[in-house]
Amino acid sequence: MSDTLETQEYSLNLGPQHPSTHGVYHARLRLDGETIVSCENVIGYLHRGMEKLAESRTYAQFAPFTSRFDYLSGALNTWGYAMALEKLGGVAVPERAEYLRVIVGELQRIASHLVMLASMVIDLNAVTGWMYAFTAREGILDLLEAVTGSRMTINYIVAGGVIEDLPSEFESKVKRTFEDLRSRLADFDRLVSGNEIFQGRTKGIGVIESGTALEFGMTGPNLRASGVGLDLRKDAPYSVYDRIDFEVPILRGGDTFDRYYIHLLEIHQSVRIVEQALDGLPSGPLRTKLPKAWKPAAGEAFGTIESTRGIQGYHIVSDGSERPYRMHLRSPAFANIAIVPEIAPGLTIQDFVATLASLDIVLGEIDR
Amino acid sequence: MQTLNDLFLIVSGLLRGAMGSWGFAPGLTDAIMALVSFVAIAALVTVNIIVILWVDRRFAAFFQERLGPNRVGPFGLLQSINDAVKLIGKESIMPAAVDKRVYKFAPVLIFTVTIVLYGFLPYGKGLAPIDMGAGLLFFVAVSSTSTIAILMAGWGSNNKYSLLGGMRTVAQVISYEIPLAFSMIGVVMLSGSMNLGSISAAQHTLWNIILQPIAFFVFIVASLAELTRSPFDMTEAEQELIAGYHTEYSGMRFALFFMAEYANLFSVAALGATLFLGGWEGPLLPGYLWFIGKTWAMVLVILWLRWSFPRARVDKMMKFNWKVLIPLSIANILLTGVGIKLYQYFSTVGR
Amino acid sequence: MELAERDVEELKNNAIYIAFSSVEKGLDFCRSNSIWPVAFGLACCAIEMMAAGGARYDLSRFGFEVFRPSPRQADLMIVAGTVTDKMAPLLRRLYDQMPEPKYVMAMGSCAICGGPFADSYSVVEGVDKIVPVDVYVPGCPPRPEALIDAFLKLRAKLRSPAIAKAKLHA
Amino acid sequence: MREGAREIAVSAAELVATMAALKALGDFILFDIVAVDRPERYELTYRLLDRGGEGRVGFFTVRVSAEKSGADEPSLPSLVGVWKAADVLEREVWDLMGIRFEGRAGLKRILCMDDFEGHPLRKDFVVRRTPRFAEAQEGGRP
Repeated sequence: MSDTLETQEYSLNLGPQHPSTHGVYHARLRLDGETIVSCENVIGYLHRGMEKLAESRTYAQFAPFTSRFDYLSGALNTWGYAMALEKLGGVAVPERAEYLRVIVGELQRIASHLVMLASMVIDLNAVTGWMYAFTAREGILDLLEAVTGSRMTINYIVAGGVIEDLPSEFESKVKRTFEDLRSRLADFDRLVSGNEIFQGRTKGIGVIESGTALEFGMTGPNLRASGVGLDLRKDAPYSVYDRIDFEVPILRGGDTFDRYYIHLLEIHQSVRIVEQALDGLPSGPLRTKLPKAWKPAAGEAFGTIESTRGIQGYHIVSDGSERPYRMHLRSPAFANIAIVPEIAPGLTIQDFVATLASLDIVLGEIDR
Repeated sequence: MQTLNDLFLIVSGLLRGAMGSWGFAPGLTDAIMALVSFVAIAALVTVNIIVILWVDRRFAAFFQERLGPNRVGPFGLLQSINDAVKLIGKESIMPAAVDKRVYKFAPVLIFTVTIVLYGFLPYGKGLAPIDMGAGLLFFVAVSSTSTIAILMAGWGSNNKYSLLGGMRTVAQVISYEIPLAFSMIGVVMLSGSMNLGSISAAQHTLWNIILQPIAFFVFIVASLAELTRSPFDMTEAEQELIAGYHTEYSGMRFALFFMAEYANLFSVAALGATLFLGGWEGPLLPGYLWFIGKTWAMVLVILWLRWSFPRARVDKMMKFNWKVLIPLSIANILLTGVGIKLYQYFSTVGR
Repeated sequence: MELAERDVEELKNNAIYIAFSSVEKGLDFCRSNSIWPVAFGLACCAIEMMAAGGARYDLSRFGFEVFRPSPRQADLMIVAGTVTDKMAPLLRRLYDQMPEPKYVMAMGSCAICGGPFADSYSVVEGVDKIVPVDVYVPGCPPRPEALIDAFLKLRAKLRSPAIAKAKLHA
Repeated sequence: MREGAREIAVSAAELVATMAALKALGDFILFDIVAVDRPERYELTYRLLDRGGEGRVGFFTVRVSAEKSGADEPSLPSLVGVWKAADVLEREVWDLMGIRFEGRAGLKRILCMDDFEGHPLRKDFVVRRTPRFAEAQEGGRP
């Protein structure tokens, strides 16, 4: 008889209905006490078959669907899809449209990161932090709504440009909102990041080494928190990002805290980008009009975008008709979630919840 | 003034006198008086829960730049009554695979413990329904039985989340009982009594919070853990364990757990007010008002902590208990002892 | 005519319930003011559901912000998002776990009829195929104001069951 | 970006060796696998993210075909031994396109239900709305 107590493992289904699975993620855990022995991802509870649906819609008809993939950053999704289409048909985008895309895209990134921060802290039961982040997000959503007409599932960026110009007095609105955002973020930072309990819950928990992250194909803030500076906006600039001065925050710890904190840093960079894009906004047309029944030549194109959760890729195969022959989304969250079974063993349920929150998954994008 | 102060005593004296004049046997009078105080306590508990629930929600809203419930009744005051009545009217599901007796008994037990605790509180001078010599000891002893109720609920529910919640409770509450009790010893040493009324009276000139700041800190932290309030609400950690030990409870049974949690909040705050803030001692106003006021101050502090902090980690929290709180509380006892001896020495020398 | 006779017969049989009808009315009033939803988000709409609980829209003004994580303690299931075939049995189980009286709100066009994904191979065309729905909230996703309005509609429905009946027989 | 071809086509037999050689170069991560159902064959595109070369990133494409051979499910060698990222990507391709990957464990459905019939992204898949769960309930609509 050893000197330790004899214990028995048991299994626990975390999700698909669970307050901290961010939708309908389901983890099948084997537990020894509260410590996870093994974990199995069960996904697909939100599998809507959108890749199949694309084959029965025209290119333009499918665009609104893309904003339902990663519903927290709808504008970025439609942007990625539009870039793939532009590559496919060789469509030029007016310069003003590129700037507007950057503005809307970065506002969307801020909104999405704020939801990440909110859900991160509420999974640690800091309800007040959640409220602060959501209130800050409302300001950004107001801006997005003023430009695009909708709060969440934004279909503003279309192949060839954007659909609307900025509303009047937009710049002053942005200025006010950003002032408010900065003070709220400072509040949030003071309330949460410096908190001893919060740091105790997150520092050194769920560490992902850069090698493991790359092995699993992780991208986005999660990868950058592990010390790999991979950001398409810098490394393969699209749109007008090469004309804008911003930094890509990189943290080295790879733990839950760094994955949380990098989102805060990125919000500040996005604010910088929007301000610069507004300053440098050229005049000109908004959109290269495409015909209603647009038929790109047969071939394929792969459009990538640095979305909120990593690099999204739209693989579109055309057979010369007005509907895509095959549409495939490379979803960053799908790769990010795959790492969970690798890092879960050894964590307790509490750590697991915090780690999962820091990975910032969106089931719409994972299950498609 | 004095009349106001002794209002309840006068009422009870009048009642007793009336019963005596009607020719009731002394035993019967005592029994009726016990019943009257029980009804008074039950009413107090109910009113308290309803008010605390409302305050909790409005207070949280205040922290979060919201309004909070304000539609039902004036300022939304009737909100919690509506909630309570609704919960009474809900179906009370008993899942098929539960351990029936344990499952049914747990909510009753936890609420009984809660009501009993209210009986020991010194609401004013001579206003303790159960005035016991070792009242403090008894209070601590009774309050720890609620652990058993929670474990029963967790075990009886036949649900893994509930069981985890129950297990966490046992580990957490029993460990934190030690610093909680130790933090009180300093107070007991100062006042030389375990009677809650005498402890209040002993703070006539100086509150214990000034003489015992360390003990007060330990008391607040340990009582948060005892109450399983945030940041130590591991037992019903919503984001981890759904609703912890009461995941499977619905309707009135759930309401009992829910109400017991808030009722305990008040009784522990009242204990803190008695031990460290001078209880019913205070100028001008009647004692019971001072008592209620101080208790509410403690309640608000506990709520404030809840809405500011994230939830702690189970293991760190246990480490904090064994490695920080318990040594700290023991050191406090030592310090208090040395302090008392020094005080006695110098006061005799001075004389 | 026949219907009325049957009604009278029914009333006679249920005299005991009639005696308690004013109690029931009071209960209905309390229920209508304290609708606790189960925290159950499926997709995009869940974010708007959260936003409705946030400070800007503040669902808590009406006392509806108590999102219970456990279905056993909830009154209302807000189906916020697309229900897939894989999720359907679980959704039904969740509904079965809720204690009576319970209500369902279909939030967003996906929950109402499958929305834009209605012709997919894996999407349930409306949650009303699985559980009975009390209030439909159209939108993709509905704005938080719409959700609050739906709550108020449900409140009105609970306060006067006549509304529910009128709709049913209309 | 680095010079040279950004795209190669290999046969199924060479796939693993090619990928292992690419991985050994150090800068490639497996980014995506796309399967396309062409009339005669399944065309798979393995997309690698190339982090090499002066902080610029690009994509490198490896194409491989799986022949349609009658009723049998087409199969390809698995890359799980090379990149762990291949695990979920291959499961997705199997689930939606029905291409079997040899030499790996746990090749099961990932997005569709476990008892789903057919592979939805194939061109011959007929979308039938069978409300599985709703019909199975007593009396259909509640």
